[in-house]
Amino acid sequence: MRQNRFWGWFWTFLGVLYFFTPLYATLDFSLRAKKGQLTLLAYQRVLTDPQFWQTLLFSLAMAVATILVSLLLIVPTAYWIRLRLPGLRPVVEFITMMPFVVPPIVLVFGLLRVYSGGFLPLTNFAAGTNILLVAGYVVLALPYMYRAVDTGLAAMDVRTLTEAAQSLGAGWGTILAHIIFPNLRSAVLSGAFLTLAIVIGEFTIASFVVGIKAFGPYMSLVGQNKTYESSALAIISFALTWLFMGLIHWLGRSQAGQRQQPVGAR
Amino acid sequence: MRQNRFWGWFWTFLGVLYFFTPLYATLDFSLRAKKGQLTLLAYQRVLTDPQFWQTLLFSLAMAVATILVSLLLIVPTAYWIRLRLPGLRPVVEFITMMPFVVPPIVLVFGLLRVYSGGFLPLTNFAAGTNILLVAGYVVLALPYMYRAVDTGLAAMDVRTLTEAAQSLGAGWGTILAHIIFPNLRSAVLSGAFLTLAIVIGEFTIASFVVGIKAFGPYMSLVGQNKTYESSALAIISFALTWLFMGLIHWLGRSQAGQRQQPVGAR
Amino acid sequence: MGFLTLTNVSKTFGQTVAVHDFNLDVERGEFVSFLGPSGCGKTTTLRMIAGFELPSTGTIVVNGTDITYRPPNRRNVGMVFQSYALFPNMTVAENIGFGLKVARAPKPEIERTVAELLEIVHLPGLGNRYPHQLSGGQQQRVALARALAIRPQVLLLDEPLSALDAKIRVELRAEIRRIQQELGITTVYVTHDQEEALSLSDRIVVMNAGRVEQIGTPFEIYNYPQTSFVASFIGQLNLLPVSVQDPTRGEVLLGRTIVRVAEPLSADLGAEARLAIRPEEIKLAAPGCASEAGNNCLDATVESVTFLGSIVRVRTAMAEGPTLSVDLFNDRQLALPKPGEPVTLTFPPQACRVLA
Amino acid sequence: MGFLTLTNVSKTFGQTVAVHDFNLDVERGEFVSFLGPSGCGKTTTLRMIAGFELPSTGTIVVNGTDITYRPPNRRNVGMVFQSYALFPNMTVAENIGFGLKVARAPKPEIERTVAELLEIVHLPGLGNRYPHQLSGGQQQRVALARALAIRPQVLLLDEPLSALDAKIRVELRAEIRRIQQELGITTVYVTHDQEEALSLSDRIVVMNAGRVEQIGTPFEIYNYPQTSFVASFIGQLNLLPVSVQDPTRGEVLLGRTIVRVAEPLSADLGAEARLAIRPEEIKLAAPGCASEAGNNCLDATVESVTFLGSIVRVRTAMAEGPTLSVDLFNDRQLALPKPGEPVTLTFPPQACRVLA
Repeated sequence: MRQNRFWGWFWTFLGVLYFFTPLYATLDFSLRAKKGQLTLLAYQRVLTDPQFWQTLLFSLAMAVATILVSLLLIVPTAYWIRLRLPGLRPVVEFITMMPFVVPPIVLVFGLLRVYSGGFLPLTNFAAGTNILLVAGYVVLALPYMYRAVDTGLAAMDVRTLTEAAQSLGAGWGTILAHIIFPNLRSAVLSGAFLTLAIVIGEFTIASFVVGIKAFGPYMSLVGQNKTYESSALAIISFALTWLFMGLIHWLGRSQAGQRQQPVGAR
Repeated sequence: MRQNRFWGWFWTFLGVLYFFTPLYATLDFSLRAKKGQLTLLAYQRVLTDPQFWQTLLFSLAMAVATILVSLLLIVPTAYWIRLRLPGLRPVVEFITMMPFVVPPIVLVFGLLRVYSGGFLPLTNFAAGTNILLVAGYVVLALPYMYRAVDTGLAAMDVRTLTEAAQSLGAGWGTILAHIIFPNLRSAVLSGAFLTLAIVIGEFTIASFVVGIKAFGPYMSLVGQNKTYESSALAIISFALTWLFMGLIHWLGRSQAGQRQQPVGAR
Repeated sequence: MGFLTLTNVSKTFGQTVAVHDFNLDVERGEFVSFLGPSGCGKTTTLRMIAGFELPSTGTIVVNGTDITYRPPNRRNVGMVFQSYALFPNMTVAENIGFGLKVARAPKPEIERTVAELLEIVHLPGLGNRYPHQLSGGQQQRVALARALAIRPQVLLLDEPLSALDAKIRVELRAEIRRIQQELGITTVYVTHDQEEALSLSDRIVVMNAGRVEQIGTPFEIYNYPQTSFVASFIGQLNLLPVSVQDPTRGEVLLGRTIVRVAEPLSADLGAEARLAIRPEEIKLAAPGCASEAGNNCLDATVESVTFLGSIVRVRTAMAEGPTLSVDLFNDRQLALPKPGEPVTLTFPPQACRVLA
Repeated sequence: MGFLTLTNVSKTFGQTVAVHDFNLDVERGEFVSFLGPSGCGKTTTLRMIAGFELPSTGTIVVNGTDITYRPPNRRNVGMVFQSYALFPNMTVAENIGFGLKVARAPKPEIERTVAELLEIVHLPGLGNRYPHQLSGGQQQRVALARALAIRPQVLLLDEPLSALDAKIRVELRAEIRRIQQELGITTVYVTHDQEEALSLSDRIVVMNAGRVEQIGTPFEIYNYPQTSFVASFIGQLNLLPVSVQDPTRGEVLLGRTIVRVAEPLSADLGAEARLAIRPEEIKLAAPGCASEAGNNCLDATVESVTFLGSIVRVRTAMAEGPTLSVDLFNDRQLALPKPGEPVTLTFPPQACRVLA
């Protein structure tokens, strides 16, 4: 037993090492903006750049919009499919995987081609391009959000809860607003967080649709022109996401109590 | 009821539309290489380019290597964590999400910085860069592969099966080889497929580590230089992945019979 | 016409007939159980009353109103589920008050009703707990209170005790019956547990493979089963192959022994039939029977004795082959028979039922 | 020394004591059950015998060899799980032969053993099926055959019937006992179902909260419970508050009636105690009791009559308050008492146990 336990830890350790080595290398490099000494100079330069804050806030806003739109689209759909069309679930799951299959570049070309002319000329004004960007991100976020929502729905016995609510006189709107959405909260947090991380780091769609306004293209620009600052930027964005992640983990834990198996039930 | 069913279909339809519009636009564009008529000329040009086949095969080989390495790394780890260290599961799941959090560009910089010099100069020879590429892809594939393996393990009551095998005299090697791996097959297929799709389409790491030898950089090169061919290429890569996907779905279905709930069990 | 009437109700899923021509009249305030093995259609029938499934044919009438096609949220029917189905995001009080809130009842009325119902289900003071903080038995009490809060015309319970431990099951069973009788609410109860159905119900509907096998009081169902399915599904039963000896006098031939039955038989002389006797209606006597009071006597040998607690089950074999189980109450003063001992089994003609 | 001996075995998980000072000697070929509510430590004890948990203190000896710290795959102990735990990727024959294949037995021997075992568990010809093609009962038979294939020194069964339907449960119970006796294999059986433990076992270990409450034959456990936990966990029981009236003559005061007990009492005069009487040991008589053969008599009123099938449970209340349940066999000829009727309850002194 003891020996086997050792191997378990060994593999885990190897996995952690595998991950943290590149990260450590980046961190180390970001601290060497001055030859022969460790310095936070690169970080200072990044954080005092107004463009850093502008693009970060813009991307954050886009991320929040993406999350809200995704939820409004996905929750009723996933709920309905679980409840009435379970046969369609594999099909829908398959569709949600499209972003893995369609390269982002195809998505961008397609979106631009459809919406830049004709009856919906969205690209002619700023709000329009923002809408287009959110639309693209909703597609990108689909696999994570759908899976998170679907897992949340799976955990709560949708059908019986729906029937219980129906027998108490509730209609569909009441059921969605008072029973489905509230019980999805903690399940959706992880999907929402991943969406946030993806949108903030996304480069391809952002650069084509809104250009340097977004954080991804900004990071890439810095990466091309300023070596040390780019490493610092990577570390900052990494730290930011970990901050979010910890926050969400903490929120999830404080809710976890409510999700435990009922005592005495089998 | 009838009215509600209508809305369910309506949302589903909207989702499908949302996805297929860009795809359709791309397809349409790829057929217009000759002005004013529909033609397969762009496709012909792509398919007769020897570089198309070389890069595709190279990326396929890298994908297969990535899948094998991931499985050998992940299956014993995930198995052990489920069995003996269930408390570590959230931590490991968190670690596997790193590729969403660390932008690929950071990963590349880190990898190159660690391995291009010092005691492991992998970048000095071709096989070395291939190893480096696979190492990067294993990280990228981690969230999908880990989740697939973990879902597969969750479906099979790892602990009891392990104990049953132990009481029959089996050691760890026998249990992994004869019980865990065989029962993971269908669960791992979906993760393997996604890995394939991701590796084939991946651009950032490939372009830094091996350059134009891989399919991703090749696609990007075509995209920059040849408008119609790039659309055709996107459609081809899309069709290819759907082909794989269908194949895997079909394989999964023929195995699904074996995963049904036992009759009479409650 | 009863308070709840199902007329020619049937339900098919694709090719499968789940429920076939179901007819039932339930009186106001009556407690009716649907009893049968899994897949017999009992839950499907309940779900049609609740409105979660639409009947393929037939009508469902409650209190004179045809509700066959009315959506479930407009039926005013209370439902209790096996899995409790409490809303995890709401407190106990919010769960119980949910139906009234949906119906836009004024807040003081909701509060009053919730407090009343918490008293009725013996959970006063737990209104601010969340479902996950309660035991399974408590959760099911809350679910019952929630279903009662809307003052339903009919209360439906779908195997409400199956998820609970044995002790709590018996306890809550008595509670359900008490509450049902206090409120006089018309109730339909689905179960696969015969003891539950027998102990709770005014009447039982025994179902098998989508069909009603028998409707009757627990006493009728147990003592006068009309089909061999009912006879063997409910309780332990000895089913022995016999041939009819004298239909008018009610005599059958079991091996080489003539067995008298209480009533004349409809079958012909020599016809094959099966004799049903409950193990607890047979008595063990010393070999060489003095046939008192016209009882039947059979000679047999003890095969095995199984101690089941309050009951001791003695398996005996007749010389001609068939085996009979005899149930005795455990009695530490009486010596138990030993395997291999010859015994005489006696039972009254009234204990015998002849099934085709 | 028995064949399987547990000496001072205990197990703690962190702060929790799961098993406390467990001592047991199992003879070769004996069938011993661990019976208790969930969380009583019975499964933990079994898992320590199997080697899946290590004891915190104590030793486990099988056939003279200390196996306390031996890994599970070197114990030669067969295990049957509640969830069957068949390997889904292997056929029935491969499942049964797995242990032999691991031990590198020659192929013809494996095939012969598999065929033999399929006969023993009554599944001949199903060797090429996959587990998912079998019913639950069949899967558990295969699991049993698989555990027996390695010719284990001890067979361990962890609630093997809990996942099965009632009818199949009773059937397979008899099969397990038959096979165990045919093969003469030392067996430890964990269950929370008292009927299973009573009907299967040579001896029963009743456990509660990590401690052994009583070890004895089913008859001893049921009729002579040594603790009030055992008395109330197994079977139905009337527990009535009494005060000791005359310790030497064995008399207690129940309300205002003196009840005679078969044996002298160790308690002092006037001490509070509880009188335990099984409902099936009480008989109903017409009011005005002729105290035959030294039986105890109590006057009471019928409160309710519940029909449970073979048994009719009559709840009666004594004038002084305490209620007693009386179990009667269902008998369609006898008129059942009605609620409100006065009755006399009679029971022999031997039926009474006084618990502290």
